[in-house]
Amino acid sequence: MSRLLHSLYLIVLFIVIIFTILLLISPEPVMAFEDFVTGPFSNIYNTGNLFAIAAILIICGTGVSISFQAGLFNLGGEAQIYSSALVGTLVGLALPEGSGFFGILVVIIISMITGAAIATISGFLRYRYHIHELISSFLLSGGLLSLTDFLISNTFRDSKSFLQTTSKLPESFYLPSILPPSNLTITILIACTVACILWFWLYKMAGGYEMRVFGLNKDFAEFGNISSRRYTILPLMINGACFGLAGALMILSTQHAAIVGFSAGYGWNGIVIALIAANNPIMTIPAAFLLAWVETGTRTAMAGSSVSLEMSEVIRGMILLMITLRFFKNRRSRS
Amino acid sequence: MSRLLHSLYLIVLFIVIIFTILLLISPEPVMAFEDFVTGPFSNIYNTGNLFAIAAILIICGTGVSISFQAGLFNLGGEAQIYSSALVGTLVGLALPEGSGFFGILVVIIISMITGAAIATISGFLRYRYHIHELISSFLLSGGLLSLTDFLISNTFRDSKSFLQTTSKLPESFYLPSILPPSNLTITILIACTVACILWFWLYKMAGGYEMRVFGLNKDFAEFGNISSRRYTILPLMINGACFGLAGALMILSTQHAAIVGFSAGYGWNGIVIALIAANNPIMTIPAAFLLAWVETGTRTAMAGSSVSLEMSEVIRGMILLMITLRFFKNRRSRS
Amino acid sequence: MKNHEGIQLQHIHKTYASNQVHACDDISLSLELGLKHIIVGENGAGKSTIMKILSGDIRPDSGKIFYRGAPVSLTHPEDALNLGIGMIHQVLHFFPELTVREHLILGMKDLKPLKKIDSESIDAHIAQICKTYNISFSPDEKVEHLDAVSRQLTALLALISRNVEVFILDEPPQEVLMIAQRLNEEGKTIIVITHNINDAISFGDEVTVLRGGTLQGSYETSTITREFLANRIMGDHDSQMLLSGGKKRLSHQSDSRDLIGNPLVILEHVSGGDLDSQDQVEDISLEVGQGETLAVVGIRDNGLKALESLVAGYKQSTYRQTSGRIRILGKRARESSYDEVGYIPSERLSTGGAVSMSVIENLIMPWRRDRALFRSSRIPIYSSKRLNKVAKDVIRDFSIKGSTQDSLLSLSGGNIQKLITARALHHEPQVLICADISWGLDIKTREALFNAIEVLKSRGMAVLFFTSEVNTAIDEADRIAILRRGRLVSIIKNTEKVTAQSIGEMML
Amino acid sequence: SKQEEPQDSFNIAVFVPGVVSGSPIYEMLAAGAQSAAAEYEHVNLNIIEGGSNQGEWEEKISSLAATGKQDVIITSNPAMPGICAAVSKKFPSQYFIVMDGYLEDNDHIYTLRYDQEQQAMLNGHLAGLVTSSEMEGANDQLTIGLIAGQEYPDMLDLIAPGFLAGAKAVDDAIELDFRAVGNWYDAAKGAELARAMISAGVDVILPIAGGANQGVVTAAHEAGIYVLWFDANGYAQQPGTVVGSTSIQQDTATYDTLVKAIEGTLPYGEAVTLGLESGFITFIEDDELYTSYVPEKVRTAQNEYLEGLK
Ligand SMILES: Nc1ncnc2c1ncn2[C@@H]1O[C@H](COP(=O)(O)OP(=O)(O)OP(=O)(O)O)[C@@H](O)[C@H]1O
Ligand SMILES: Nc1ncnc2c1ncn2[C@@H]1O[C@H](COP(=O)(O)OP(=O)(O)OP(=O)(O)O)[C@@H](O)[C@H]1O
Ligand SMILES: [Mg+2]
Ligand SMILES: [Mg+2]
Repeated sequence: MSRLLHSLYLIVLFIVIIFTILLLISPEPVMAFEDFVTGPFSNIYNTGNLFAIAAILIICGTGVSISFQAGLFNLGGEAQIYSSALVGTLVGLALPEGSGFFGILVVIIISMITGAAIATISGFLRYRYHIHELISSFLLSGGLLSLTDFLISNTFRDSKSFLQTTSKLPESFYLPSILPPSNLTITILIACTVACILWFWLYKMAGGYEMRVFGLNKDFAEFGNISSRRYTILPLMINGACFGLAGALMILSTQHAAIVGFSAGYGWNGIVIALIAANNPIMTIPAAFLLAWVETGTRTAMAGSSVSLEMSEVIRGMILLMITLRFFKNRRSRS
Repeated sequence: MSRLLHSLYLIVLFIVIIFTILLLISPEPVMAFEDFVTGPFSNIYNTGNLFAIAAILIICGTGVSISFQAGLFNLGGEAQIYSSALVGTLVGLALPEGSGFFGILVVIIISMITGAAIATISGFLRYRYHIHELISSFLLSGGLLSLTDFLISNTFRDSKSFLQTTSKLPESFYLPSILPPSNLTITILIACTVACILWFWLYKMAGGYEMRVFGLNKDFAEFGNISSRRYTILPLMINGACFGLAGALMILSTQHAAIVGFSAGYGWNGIVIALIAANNPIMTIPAAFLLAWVETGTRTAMAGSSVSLEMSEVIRGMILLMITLRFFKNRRSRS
Repeated sequence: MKNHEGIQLQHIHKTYASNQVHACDDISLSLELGLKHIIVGENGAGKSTIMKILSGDIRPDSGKIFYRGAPVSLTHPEDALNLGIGMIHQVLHFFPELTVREHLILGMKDLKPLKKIDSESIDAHIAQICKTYNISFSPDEKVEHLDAVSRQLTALLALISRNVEVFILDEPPQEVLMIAQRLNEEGKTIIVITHNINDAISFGDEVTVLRGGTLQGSYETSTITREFLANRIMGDHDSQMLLSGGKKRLSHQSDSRDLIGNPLVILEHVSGGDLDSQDQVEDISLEVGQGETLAVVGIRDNGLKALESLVAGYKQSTYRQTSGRIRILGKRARESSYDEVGYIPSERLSTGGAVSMSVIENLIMPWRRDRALFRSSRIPIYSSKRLNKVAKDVIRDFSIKGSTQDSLLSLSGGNIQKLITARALHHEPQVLICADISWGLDIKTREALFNAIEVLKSRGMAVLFFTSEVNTAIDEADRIAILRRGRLVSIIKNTEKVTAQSIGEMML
Repeated sequence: SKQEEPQDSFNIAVFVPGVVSGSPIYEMLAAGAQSAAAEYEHVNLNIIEGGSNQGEWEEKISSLAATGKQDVIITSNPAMPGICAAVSKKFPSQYFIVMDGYLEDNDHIYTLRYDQEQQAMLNGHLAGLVTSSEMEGANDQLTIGLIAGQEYPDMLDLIAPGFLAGAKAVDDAIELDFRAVGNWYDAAKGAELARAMISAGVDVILPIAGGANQGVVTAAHEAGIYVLWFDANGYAQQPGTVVGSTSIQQDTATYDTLVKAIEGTLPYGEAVTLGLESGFITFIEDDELYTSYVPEKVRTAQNEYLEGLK
């Protein structure tokens, strides 16, 4: 009962906070608020997009959860998504035009391998040379982001496009749509499957158990004969593969081409999701929907009431911060 | 002797690596290499700028080192520089035109307070609600960056300028120049002083000692009765104040007005510097010069039209990674 | 009124939120200053909890605390320390990378953030305390290289240098107890939690008994007997029998086994250890036979820890075997499976478990890849039912207080020890390698444990037992190997003639 | 209130692919749309900023179209026709207007572009005059500079060739030094490029690089050479350094187009190119800063060329 009351109280609090912010900055706060709350569900397109965004966030968040659970810090997500999406796209472009399902599979696998490879470098450096993966992933990411920018806007640029982008993949590479005309494809199903599988692995299988022990207590892990090489490298590899998958799915379902900077922010958001979800893959699903809802909500509120782009970012940041705040306070008081 | 040999070997290795990269990507590798290496010293202007960039980097890197040493992660540097520079500028604009030294001091102090205040929020949330400072600083930063953009380009915009900028500060607010016509002012002296003071505090005084211990293992800090409140909040406060100082100095010595996005990248670079310097404030000085040299070097190479902008970023990323790798490996083998 | 000058706890209640255990149920205590107080009680009785409350480590749900007549509010250990109340937890929290000196600096009261650190005067200060209390170790030693006793001493040193008046010691080893005696002679107040009834009566002035979170009573030690105390601790069970366990039980059993059975553990000329420290052994040869307990006694950082690690094959990056041969059941160290060799490490919490994981998860570590835990032998997915069953069996067999889903952290110290022991014995291994297993167990549990080990021994299990406590060795071993400065002095049969004193002399 | 006048109201969404403030061309787009909306009671105007992530533009326009409430979505930039066409496939009943872009034969999209080649020729001609003039900052070398934010088709195919062609109309020996910053914001890199050009003998530069323009002006001012401006009146940027400016009347063009759209007379499906003769592209001659800093001889020659092109 008090649990219920508490949830109610939280919801009311949210509403008040969001409304206050809108009141301060929007010329039409009531409408903006309505747009914010209901906007994401006001039409199929927005709802579909909410799901599409959530799908990518789930995958990123799940990946980060895995490395966090192993006590590893991957700050290179931005590049792991972006670079592997580019590699996937290039391979897709090199395949015959009508490759269809097979082509999609190849793009996904190649992207996952690329993402995993990038992250694995950091794992290897950590294991072999004791270079903190946080440092190496961050620095590597900086270099790779620039390299990818360069490759997209020079080497592989579609000279016929006004955007800085590679050529588009042929239509046979598009993932099947759910809810057209929105961007939603079967990504959401893939995302939930990935989250469930990794959850299952983490909590119901020996490998996941070993990894969690390794993350919590290295001495205990050694006591139990758990390989420190495996669990320094594998979690980062999984994390990188998830980012690669996210990149590939964004390309295959929404962008259909690697556009400069298209995935910006998802690497960081993956970390945010993992932290909100307390590194539990299943919990990344609600966390991702929350984040996606805020994202779509601010977009529709902005579209409906002439809130400037910067202001909408401010609202978004505030709301996320509030959510995180309440969420953590809540979690803490429970323990 | 073997130490010397090792250093020599490293230098040769660097040169070979840089040259190889240039060979791969530049149409005129020899010229690009020459530009890259000697460019920063080819004229007073470039050399002055190298020092000016290094000064800001030292301050940012030192600040980040402090919070890293306390085991805290401040991902909000970008906003801490940018927002506090805006606040400082606005206060400066509100002061009488001929405020001179006093005015400069006020701008610096206000900016430092602003930066410290922003970072302190994250420290407080961490201490009080156990919200990871990494999330809160990152989210807060996102919101504040947009807010600052908005304020500069709307509320406080200089309507006479075509740029998105506030009005310029009067000349009495300019810091005294060293090496005109370059941007170098006394910032480099301030920067080295700050690094030395914080180094002294960190390694020679009780507070710094406690903070380092706290950073080594927060869970165990109770044993020494180290106040976890103090060392969760203070390091972030110092870090924020450093970013504020950096912002103020950029305004007072180079920009003279808050221009949209003028400080972009320094927050992240602060992290890079701290990582290279292994969180030692004194070591941020060479690290900052290295980075500034790479920065100016790639710029001159680019201006010589032998390398493109993104490529110069890639080179920068690669070089950083190499440095870090070699550096860490080296450090490890010594310990 | 004398009491007003002392410490008073009034109507303290504490229920842990995570598992709703009522660890302190209306406890009121009055502790006179300048005396030696003893707290006794079974595992999970609430001893540590009430003392953590007094030292500001955890906050009570309700109740008042008075110190020297004034009400005090303790929200942080620092609050208690500022009043002069300091506690040494049995499992200490340390910064492994710091040296002893650095730890002591941390404890200094007059440390101000902008004060310069003067290491010379600090060294002088340490040296002086060490001299006064006859403690020996170098301030440059890293804490991670210290054994549990030295760590306790370091913590004690830190409290002394902070001029603490009231020392709370949670199950201190003998070394610490000896210093506590001196401190008391200087007028300090000592509060000791212990399971050792002999210690309680010989050392203490007053003894307080807790049971199931409630206060059973406080008694002056001069007025009570061991039997009475045991009775208060355990209730009306046959405490008589338990008190006389130990050697008596052994002597009537070992008569029938003069011959050492087939050797299961064989060490031949083994040398090695932590090459960066004193913790090394040289040329160790010994055998442990079927159905036999061999106790190796020695000083922990003079080779005992090294030998344990080498035999268990643990921490191979630190402890290296430089020569010799170790064979356990004919295999090298670490090559056997959990149902062949059980290992109970000396560092219970740091290497024996993951504190934030549940009881189940801590239990299944050795047999985590056992098909019996999976849903079916084909699909390697854990079956919750099977996991729970295993955990419940263990909890029942070893009467662990706690439920399967609780985190290890929420068990009392003794129960954690039980769990780690239970894990090693559950699959009835042929060889048991263990260190100080009775550490922290109450009398009943200790008895039950050794009985269980006896049963396994009678089925042929060999026990290799590492301890620094001579008395435990004499109580429980068939043979005793004495280690001095990394070398075996001798291996003797544990007969009636063997005394603690004779062994102690050989160790020095 | 939205629901009371569903029949009458006319909703316009302005999608700015970037941010309004700081970009003259988008400021004019917004201003033109605002003045058109102000003339009609029943017109509601919404200005939406799309931000700099190109990957999100399509999605953001789509979500505008998805509301089904917008009678027309107007946007501006050469990349937008392609994006609008893609959105149009998903929302076939939505009408679009794209300024500064070109796309034929989509009956729901109206595009309007300015003849950038002509505009560049005007800048180029003045550049040619300046570099070969006796003006204080001009040197003997016949090299002019063009600094672009990025290399994109219109830049490479229309602007750069137009710029050079205009200059060659003055003297066939004139050469072009063309460089790209790589982005549209980095003033410091703009300045570096300008300095490099200056040391290579360039004495007049046309920057088309957004925020990086400011760096070019700064460097040029320091070195005492000249800068030309594109798209909007730029003389005030740095009087005496900016010596020539073309402009396009995107505000008027937007206003005119939207009025037609509101009245229902806009021929969707058409693609219009506005040249010099239309009056929407001009070389700004009547600015005091132009007349006072540029010698009469140069101004006369430029005026002749301008009239000749019309
Ligand atoms: N952090 C905790 N969270 C939840 N329950 C706890 C926690 N600490 C102790 N308990 C429970 O409170 C009870 C009393 O624990 P306490 O540690 O005080 O016992 P104890 O008397 O010190 O026992 P032992 O002799 O085994 O150390 C136990 O049942 C234990 O499971
Ligand atoms: N390193 C640690 N990290 C977290 N919790 C710990 C740690 N050490 C002990 N605890 C928890 O603190 C409580 C008391 O532990 P402690 O070892 O002080 O108990 P104790 O009563 O002295 O044990 P024992 O009865 O075995 O002597 C236990 O519930 C235990 O779970
Ligand atoms: Mg206890
Ligand atoms: Mg010339």
